[in-house]
Amino acid sequence: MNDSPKKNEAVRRLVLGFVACCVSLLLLDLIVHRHLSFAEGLLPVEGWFGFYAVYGFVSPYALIVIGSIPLRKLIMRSEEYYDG
Amino acid sequence: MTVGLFNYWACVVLMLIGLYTAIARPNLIKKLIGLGMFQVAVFLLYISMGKVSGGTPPILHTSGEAYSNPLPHVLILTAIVVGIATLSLGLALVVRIWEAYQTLEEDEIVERDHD
Amino acid sequence: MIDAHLPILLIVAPLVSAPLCVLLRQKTLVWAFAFVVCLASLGMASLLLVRVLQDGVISYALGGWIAPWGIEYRVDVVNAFVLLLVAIIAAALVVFALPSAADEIAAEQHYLFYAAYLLCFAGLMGIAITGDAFNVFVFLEISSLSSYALIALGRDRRALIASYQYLIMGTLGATFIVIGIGLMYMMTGTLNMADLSERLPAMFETRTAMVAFAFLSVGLAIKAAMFPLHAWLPNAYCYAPSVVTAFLAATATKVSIYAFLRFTFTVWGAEFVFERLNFDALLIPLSLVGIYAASLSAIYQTDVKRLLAYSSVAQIGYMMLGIGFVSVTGLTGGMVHLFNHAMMKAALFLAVGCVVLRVGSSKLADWKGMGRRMPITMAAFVLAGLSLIGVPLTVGFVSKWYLILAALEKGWWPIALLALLSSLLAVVYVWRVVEVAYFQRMDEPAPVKEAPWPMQVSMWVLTGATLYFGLQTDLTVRVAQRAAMGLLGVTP
Amino acid sequence: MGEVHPALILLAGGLLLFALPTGPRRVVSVLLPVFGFLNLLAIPEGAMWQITWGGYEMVALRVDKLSLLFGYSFHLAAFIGAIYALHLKDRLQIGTGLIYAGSGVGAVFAGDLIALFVFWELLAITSVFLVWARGGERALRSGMRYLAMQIASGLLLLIGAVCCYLKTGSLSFDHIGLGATYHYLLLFAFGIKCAFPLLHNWLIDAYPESTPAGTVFLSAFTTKTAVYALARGFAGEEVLIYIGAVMTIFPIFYAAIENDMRRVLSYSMINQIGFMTVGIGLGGALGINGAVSHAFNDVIFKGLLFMSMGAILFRTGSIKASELGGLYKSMPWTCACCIVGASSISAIPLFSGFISKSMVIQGAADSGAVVLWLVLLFASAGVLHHAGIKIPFFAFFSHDAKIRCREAPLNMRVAMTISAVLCVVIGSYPPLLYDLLPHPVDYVPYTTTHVVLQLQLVFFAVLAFVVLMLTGNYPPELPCVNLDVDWVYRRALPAAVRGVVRTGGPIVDGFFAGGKALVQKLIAAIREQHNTEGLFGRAWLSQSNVLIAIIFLAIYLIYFF
Repeated sequence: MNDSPKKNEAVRRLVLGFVACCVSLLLLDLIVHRHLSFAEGLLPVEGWFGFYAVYGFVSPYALIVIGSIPLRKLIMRSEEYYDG
Repeated sequence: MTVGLFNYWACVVLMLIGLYTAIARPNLIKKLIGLGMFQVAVFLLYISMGKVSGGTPPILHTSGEAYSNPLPHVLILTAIVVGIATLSLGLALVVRIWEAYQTLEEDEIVERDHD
Repeated sequence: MIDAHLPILLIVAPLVSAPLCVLLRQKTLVWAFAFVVCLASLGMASLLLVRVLQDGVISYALGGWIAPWGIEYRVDVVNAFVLLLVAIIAAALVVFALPSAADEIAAEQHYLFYAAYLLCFAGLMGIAITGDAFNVFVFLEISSLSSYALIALGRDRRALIASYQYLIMGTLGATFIVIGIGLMYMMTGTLNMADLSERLPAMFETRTAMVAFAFLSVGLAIKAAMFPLHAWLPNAYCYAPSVVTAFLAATATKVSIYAFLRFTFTVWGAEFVFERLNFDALLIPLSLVGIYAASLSAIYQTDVKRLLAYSSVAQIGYMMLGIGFVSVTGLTGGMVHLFNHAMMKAALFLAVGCVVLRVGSSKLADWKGMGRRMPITMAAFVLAGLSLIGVPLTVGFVSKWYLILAALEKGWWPIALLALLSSLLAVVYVWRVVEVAYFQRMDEPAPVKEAPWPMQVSMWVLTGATLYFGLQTDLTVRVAQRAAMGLLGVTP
Repeated sequence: MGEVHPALILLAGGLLLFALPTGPRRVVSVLLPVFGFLNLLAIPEGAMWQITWGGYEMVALRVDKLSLLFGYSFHLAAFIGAIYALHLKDRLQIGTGLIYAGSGVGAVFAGDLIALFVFWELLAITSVFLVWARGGERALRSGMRYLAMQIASGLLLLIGAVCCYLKTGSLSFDHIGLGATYHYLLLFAFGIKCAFPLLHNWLIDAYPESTPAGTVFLSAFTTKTAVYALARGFAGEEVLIYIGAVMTIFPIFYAAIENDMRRVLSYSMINQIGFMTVGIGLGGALGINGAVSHAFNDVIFKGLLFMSMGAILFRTGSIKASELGGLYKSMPWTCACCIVGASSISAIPLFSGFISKSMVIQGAADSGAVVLWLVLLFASAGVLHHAGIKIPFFAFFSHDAKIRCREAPLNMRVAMTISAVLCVVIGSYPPLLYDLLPHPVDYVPYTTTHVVLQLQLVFFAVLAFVVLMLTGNYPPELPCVNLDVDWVYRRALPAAVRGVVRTGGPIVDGFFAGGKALVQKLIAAIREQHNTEGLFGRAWLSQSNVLIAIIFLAIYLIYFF
């Protein structure tokens, strides 16, 4: 991502704007009255502040870091693997 | 017992001779002759089954004697006609085969077409 | 009035027309005449089937002599079905013959070809319609003799020797049948089938009955080209003119199987043949061996006609298998396959005929690029080939379905599995032709040129029938089922 | 109209296309799905088209809300696909494409197992041509593997049907459930087409090998037909929940590291089908509604994504993430449509995925399955990662691969636009789809809570992606092949056989060599005996014929005696 300084600047602003959106969404949690998906008591965690945000962030992060990257070591082959 | 069935035994022997000829001789005409013998043996089988011992020919006359069964004889008349047709068709084919191959031995003919 | 004489008219019309053809001599005139006769026969045969379905069995006393003294023509669902089949094929093929025979048969022999064709047709119809055992032999010989002549009309000199070999085997088979019939007459004193079936049970214990049935069944097996008595068939089919091949493949063996059914079930009765003689224990392994051996042979053939001929032997195995099950479902499968196979094999041989007309050869090596050169013909070939394999939506699937159902009904799943697996062999031999026709380039490109329209029409009528009867199985399966019930004596 | 079997128009019309010259063919190919659709509208519910098939009545047509929904969906997909393929001169693709669509329609309206089987096999046979249409050895082989699996599925279905008939005397295709052995046969048959885990590889293998237009057709029909069959036959079977949960999870690991963009989409397809399978397994009004509505939406948005990737392949000749990037300048329209599709599959509010996927997830919550719910939420965030971000990002943005090409052809843009509009319209106005569902819907997707929480989930998942990218932890796009189940039959089995032969000691070695030699001998013997020179293949002399006849007679006589 080092095409040009101008572009880098644009990317930086874009990311900042996006992070701002994320934070404001998180803050909405304080205002909105939550209806739980589960019948009461089954999964109280669901009602905690920022549960969806954290889950949404952690799961793909974990997916990549502890899932796909090790998996890749295991199963990646050259493109001609089956042709040989 | 054996003597009583003599006519049938004769048919069987004739049949076997005919079949043996058809199998053992590669010559196309001899095969047809063998086949003809085989057929004739069957005709004899039919005719002899229609014979009633002591019976007269099945011609209408006054005395009420036993007479031979005419039906098998009539049937064999048809069969003989069919046999003649078969034989003549077979011989006609043999003539054409001779024209085409200049030989009548079946193994040689097959050999000539083999390429 | 004329209605009452339908059964005899059906036989007499082609029989009398044959010598008339010889008298007419002029090529187009003879063809038109033969065409009209075949169409009329087709009309009569369909009328007969309708009548039989409505009113039940029709009995016709020849010359007014009441059975069992006179000869009786007896039409029930079974033979009305076969009669219609033969008539359909004959009518469709006579259209095909106009350009095809003109190409493959010397001009001065044309009228003789049509005469022999009609004679053969009359003979086959006769076998199917008659209710008299000896009459079967007579008509069998009429059809056989004319088919020897038809085969010998082929251009290749090998046609002559093929015809000769068929003559030897055919005559042997016919004579075996005469011996069988003679022994039956000896025991009972009658030749009428209905009468025979009443009197034979008293003789079941005798050795003569057994011998008579052995002769009969071997004789008919030769005529039906049942493995291993099939050896006359590949060469005869291969070197005969295309239209003759199609006609014989679709009708002659089928009618022989009909005769086999008639003698086994109506005259002798399933109880004698299958319970006393245990014939099924012989028939089923033989048909399975036949299916595999002939299919394997088909795979290695280098001539498309021969390939299809071996496939015919294999298909006859399926019909015999259906008979061997001795159940309504099995017989239905056998009968339906009899009808269906006639349709598809005729369509396949007609497609071959179209190619032969344009290319002059049925050698597989000459079929390269045929998919581009004759796309319409090859499309028909592929469709009929799919039917041969038994792909759903085609008739082949319908018959296989019933055969496998019959096997499972008895709990003989290994046989069902074997029958299913054998379809794979069909895939292989059909694929061999398709591969050459579509995936191999021809040595020098030739322009697209299809066969003349009469050939196309009759080819597509039959190909269409394989698809139509695959979807609309009402007519074929229902009739076959009734026929099967009739043969087994089960009341619906 | 209304009297014609709905599949017939597409089937017969598809055949007709082969005969038409290019101009009329294009017109007819687009009109056919329209006519089919109008015909479908006129068909009364519950109508039966019975064909007497031998002794028994075959129900070729059974219309209810479930089959109608799929019928609409398939016609829509055929219409969009036909427009997408308009530029083609190749009659094979559009012809088989529409016949393939017709087979799908036939299958979802089939009233009994035999009719289903017929269309089931037809689906297999027609679709393989779409793979082969790409040309080349690779496509041919991949198509063969694909066909083998599909035919296997059909055979299982047939055997299951026969067993069903023998057991129950009926072939009607209604709820089957699990109990007898043949039920499992049927489940397996459906499962192969539905890409159940370990049976899924044909999809990953073949779909990316097809032509641009071919993949669009392929993505719509085969798997959705299987989903329909499951919904009809196995609704509420618990085992489907587990199978579906696995299906939602494992493909996302693969998708993240896959280089071929259309293969990424194929993995995401399995993931989406997983959601449907879970819905079917949950059963009940909400589960079934969720499953089939998600199937309906998936046909549109997955088609849209495949179309945009196809357009890239068509214009640039490559579909590998490692070779693409920065295409938004050249193909802005395609890029916009792709983003709409990606938003839909990510279930962003106002896009179609949102209103259907959430039904399944809510269904899981209603049944009290906590772990399942967490798994689905995890998969939901994961799918966003590969299909929602990876696809548009690496194709259109990322580092500029300096490829400059023209925008996609007009017809492709039109097709993509239609799909994109549908995604937004259905997503914004759910009753449009909800009214068509088999069960009455009392589920309300647009509540404040739901929208906010879903947005949180989505945004933070994207944030995770951003963080991974900025820290350089995201797996780089590398040209590669990733092993999957197909490795077992493409590599492991052959290698195992070789390995055993090589190292297994003299006995095993001898055994295998002997076995191999035996098989070779057998084949040689068969060839020798059956070719034109062999015993069975050559013409016999008449003397041997006669001899055989007599021997045969003797055998008969001895046997009867």
